[in-house]
Amino acid sequence: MSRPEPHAIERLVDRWAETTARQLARGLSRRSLLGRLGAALAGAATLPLLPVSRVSAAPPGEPAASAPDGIEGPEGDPSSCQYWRHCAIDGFLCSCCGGSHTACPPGTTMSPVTWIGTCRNPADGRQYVISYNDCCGKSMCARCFCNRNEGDRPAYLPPKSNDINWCVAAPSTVYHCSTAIVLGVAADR
Amino acid sequence: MSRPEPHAIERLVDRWAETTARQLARGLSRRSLLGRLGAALAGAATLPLLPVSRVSAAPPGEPAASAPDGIEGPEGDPSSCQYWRHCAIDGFLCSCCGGSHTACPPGTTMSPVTWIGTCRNPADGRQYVISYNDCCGKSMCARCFCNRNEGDRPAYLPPKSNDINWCVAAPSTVYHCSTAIVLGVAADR
Amino acid sequence: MGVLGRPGGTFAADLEEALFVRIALVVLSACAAAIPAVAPVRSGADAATPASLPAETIGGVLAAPPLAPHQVWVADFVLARTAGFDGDSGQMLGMLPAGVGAIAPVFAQARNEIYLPETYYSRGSRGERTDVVTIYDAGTLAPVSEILLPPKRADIVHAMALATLLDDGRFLAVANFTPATSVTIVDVEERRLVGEVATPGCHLVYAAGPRRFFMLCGDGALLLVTLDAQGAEQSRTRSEPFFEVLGDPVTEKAVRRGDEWLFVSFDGLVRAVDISGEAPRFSEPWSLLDDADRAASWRIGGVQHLALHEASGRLYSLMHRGGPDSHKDPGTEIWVYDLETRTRIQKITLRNFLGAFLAQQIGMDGGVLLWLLERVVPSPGADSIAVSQDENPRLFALSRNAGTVGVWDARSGSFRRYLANVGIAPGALQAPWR
Amino acid sequence: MGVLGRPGGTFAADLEEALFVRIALVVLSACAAAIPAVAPVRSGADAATPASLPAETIGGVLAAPPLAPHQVWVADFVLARTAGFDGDSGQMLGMLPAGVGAIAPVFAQARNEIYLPETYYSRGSRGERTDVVTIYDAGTLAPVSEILLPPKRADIVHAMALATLLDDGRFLAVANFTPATSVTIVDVEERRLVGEVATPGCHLVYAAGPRRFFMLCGDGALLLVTLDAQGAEQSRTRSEPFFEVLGDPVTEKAVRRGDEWLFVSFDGLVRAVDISGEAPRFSEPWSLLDDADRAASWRIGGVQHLALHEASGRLYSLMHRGGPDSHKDPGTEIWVYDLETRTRIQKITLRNFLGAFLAQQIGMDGGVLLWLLERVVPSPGADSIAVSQDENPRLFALSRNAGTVGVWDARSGSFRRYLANVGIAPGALQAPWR
Repeated sequence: MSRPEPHAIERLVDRWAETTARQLARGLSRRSLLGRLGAALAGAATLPLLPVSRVSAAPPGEPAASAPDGIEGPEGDPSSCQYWRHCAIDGFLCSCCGGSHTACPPGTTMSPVTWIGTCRNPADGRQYVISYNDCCGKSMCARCFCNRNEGDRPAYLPPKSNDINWCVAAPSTVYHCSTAIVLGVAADR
Repeated sequence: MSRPEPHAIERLVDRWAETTARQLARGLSRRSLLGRLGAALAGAATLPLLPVSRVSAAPPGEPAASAPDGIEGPEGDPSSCQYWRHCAIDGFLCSCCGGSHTACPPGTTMSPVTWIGTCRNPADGRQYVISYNDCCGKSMCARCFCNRNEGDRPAYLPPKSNDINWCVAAPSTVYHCSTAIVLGVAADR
Repeated sequence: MGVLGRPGGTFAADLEEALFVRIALVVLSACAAAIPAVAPVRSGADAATPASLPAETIGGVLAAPPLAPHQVWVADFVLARTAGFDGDSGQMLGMLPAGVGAIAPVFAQARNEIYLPETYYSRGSRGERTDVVTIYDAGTLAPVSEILLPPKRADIVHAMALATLLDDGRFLAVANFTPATSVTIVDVEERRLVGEVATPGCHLVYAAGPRRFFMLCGDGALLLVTLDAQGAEQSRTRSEPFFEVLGDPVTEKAVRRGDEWLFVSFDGLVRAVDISGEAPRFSEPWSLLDDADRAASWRIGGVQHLALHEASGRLYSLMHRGGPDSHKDPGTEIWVYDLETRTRIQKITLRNFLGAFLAQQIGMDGGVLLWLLERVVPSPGADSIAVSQDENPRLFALSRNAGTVGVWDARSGSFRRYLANVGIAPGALQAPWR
Repeated sequence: MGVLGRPGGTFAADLEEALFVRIALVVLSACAAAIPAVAPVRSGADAATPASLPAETIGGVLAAPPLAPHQVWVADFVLARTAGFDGDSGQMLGMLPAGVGAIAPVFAQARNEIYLPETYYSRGSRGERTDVVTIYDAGTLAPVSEILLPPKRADIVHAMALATLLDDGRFLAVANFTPATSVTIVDVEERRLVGEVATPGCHLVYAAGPRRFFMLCGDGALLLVTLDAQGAEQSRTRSEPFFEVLGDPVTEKAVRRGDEWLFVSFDGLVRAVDISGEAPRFSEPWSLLDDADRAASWRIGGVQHLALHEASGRLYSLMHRGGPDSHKDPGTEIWVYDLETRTRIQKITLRNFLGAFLAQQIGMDGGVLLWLLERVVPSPGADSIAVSQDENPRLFALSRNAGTVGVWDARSGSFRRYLANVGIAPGALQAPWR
């Protein structure tokens, strides 16, 4: 999976981040900064949106939640380790814990920052950028453990490392389960 | 296992205890009282004896510790649930946790008060009174779980109940494992 | 504490800034890592191919589904939690971490709350002890309040009768054991600790009226305690012993039907306690076993061997064949009794949970393999049972070894489904909602 | 808070007394329960029958056995502990509870101590966070001291390179992640927190001299930090990138041989870092795989895929056949290399841990059944390996699924024994003593 000039990219980003972040830093609280950066990354307007009741829309355990991307079988089942979005996940699947593949179980909070994977959606053949946000503040769910490592890197490259407990940015860093949220299309291959 | 006039016995003990305890109460701290009562029950002079290094005498895991009562097979093996002394135990066997059937694993403390069983020693055919003192202060050992219930009673009769966490009388009530200590001969049958 | 090797800046400002920089780096380099990916998609492709999945929102948290009778909660002493499951869909609903020691949640439908007595040590398994009642919103499963308790709450492995809400729904009674026995009273309406009732010689708590509870004493007596409007003790009555503690003791795993509490003894005698009056009334005991049953050495047993469907007056008893002292052994059958006629009206033979568990491990939730495994693998039997209280009741039975709950139609006895992987060391079951 | 319904006495005195009474009741009624038992034994019987077992002492606590090279410690993230086992006798030695998050004990033989960075929340999984280093006496496995840390320590699942003692044995370095990266320095001699070193862009800690450590940076560079005599940062050097982060990254699971740290890349390249000089020196990488191996798609992989026997210069690598991104997959073979000649000198094919586990569950630790099960049950392979550093070294390999550690003679490769039931979710191995 070698990519062109990774070091150049890294250094570019480092310099960019130094400037950007120091500007952002002025007059911003840690949490709101996390919120904004997280939102920017997610393309969402505000963060966090808790509590959001999506029960009416998609009650846990209803088939509705089971094939959200119109794919039959394990690749379309968020409670399966083979679900296409799980190509770089490491943890308990929130879909098995009272949450869904995009929302946390009741009473937990979602960590705004996390690691990123790129997975292929068998339904449209596209590569998608997936954000594996952890749900935090309750002890481990201990159901549907799943570890897949496409593009995973060791912890010295945090944004690509699924070994890290990403509850680091949540009110409680205690890990409960992991989601798999689509951030957008990556590229056709 | 019906015994003569249990209620008479109970009431007798109640009255006796009321008097004795109230006398003992005067000028005694809770812990030293526990110590004395525990010692009286155990027939030992002082309590607690921590830390006691019995490594030289019986290092954990040496065969020496495996057949302390000269019995072959599981009935003579303190790390087996079939060990004769375990007839009323409920918990993790300290012999599997770095302790022995009579001593706690390193870094834990033994609860001075506990529940009592009466088990038959196949070596001499005698019935022995066994004290199942819990070891406390570290999270569960999680090895060699064993539950046998000869003479066990529900928690409303504490001294005969193996459901109770007897670390209640230790500095930390967190349960780690259970021992099976001979207090003395009960009676021939 | 200064930031080493940076004599220039003050710690706070310096670190704060470093912090922001790091956060930015993490997030932005995430984009970088995705750079080869986010290369512009050729416009032509867009027109040709179906619409792509939209970007989704980060931060969502589900509410718990509406309270329903077929929801069952399973305590787990290794995971130190109680977890809720939907008996119909099989889905996990959520969980409550429970600190150290006994897991004794009290479910209060009228207030849409769950009261969880908890114990914590400042260093997990050592240090300073703190006991609290944590109040959870049953709709969000999030803690909304906390009430400090004297650090005395009892720790009994399967937490039967350790905490109960009195019938007025206001006062919570929590059993203490130090090894002195007492009861802590909490006002869940005013969110305050009321105090402690000393109850020498008697243990465990059973609700027995708007502001009344009873306990079982070491000699087989029953202690009835009435509280006043503020939750302070108003009066107490201690009955004569109503069962033989050493001879044929009742288990503490009782079920309640209105003004009647039903206890069952090791030998299968049903001892009913009527709490409608000033003093408790004990009716003549009757047996779950006939001579044939005894001859075949059938006994009651399990972690939680008794369940009741109030409306229909059906009593469910977990049964096994075994010797004396087998009162905690798992059951192979569930016997159903009609409380009016005091007769057994049904036997439900339990399926092989372990076979189901193994099949599930292999990724098969049904079909031939399950059928085969259920017959090949030795059956561990069931340890705990519970029954829902709706007019279409479910019977839940847990196998601890298999970590699996079986669900039956409580009236017809027909098997409905398995709930697999409910925990690592599951114990007691609760089906609290109506 | 008063004792309800007892307006007479004050709370304290009253409760204290009640307490004593209860304790007495518990202990004394214990005797009562034993009354039928303690009926006097007929004197005649005494003479006739062999001497009875003497009364034993209550309160005994074992010390840990002497530190020995064949002792292996196994971290478990469900049980939140690390537990020690004797690789020869198979016995568990004891355990250290580890709070929440990463389990990264540091073993200091020179001081006969174990340093355990821990995180606690005031309510277990919520509330106020407290980070500490708990200092254990390695002889008693009891905590003897505690040092408060900034609540920032990193939590990475298998805790590789999260904490290390620098070579002078005085300064402990603990990696932080908030997600800002930094390092907390602790003086274990003076039992005090020294402070924090900000290390933007670099993570994880590796000892690299008396008062020196290095970290790996997001661009593949190495950051070398030197402390002064008080533990404050004296200087830092950041190298050029020495490996390709996206192309062929090294794992963080490195092993050290004197002045040389050995990293291995996903594709099996050994990248040695020499830390003897002022700046790190990177020698020419060499591959664990030849063309035939690559053709057969052999790869390194596992939770902890690398181990070393320093004296003999033998490198042990956990290998499996798999595709790209399989760097965490369990291994089926352990390949042994001679570091002088950089050649593979041995292959150890792993036995079937799961078969051993099942046999053990059924109560058979050997014999025909084990032999059979090892051949019938699919083998899960091994996730972690470690090697002892004595002249008669042992090779330890853990199967997480089986919860079992296999023990081999590290030189001959001959199998010695299994350590069964080492935990519920075991992960990393440490064989710290010499």
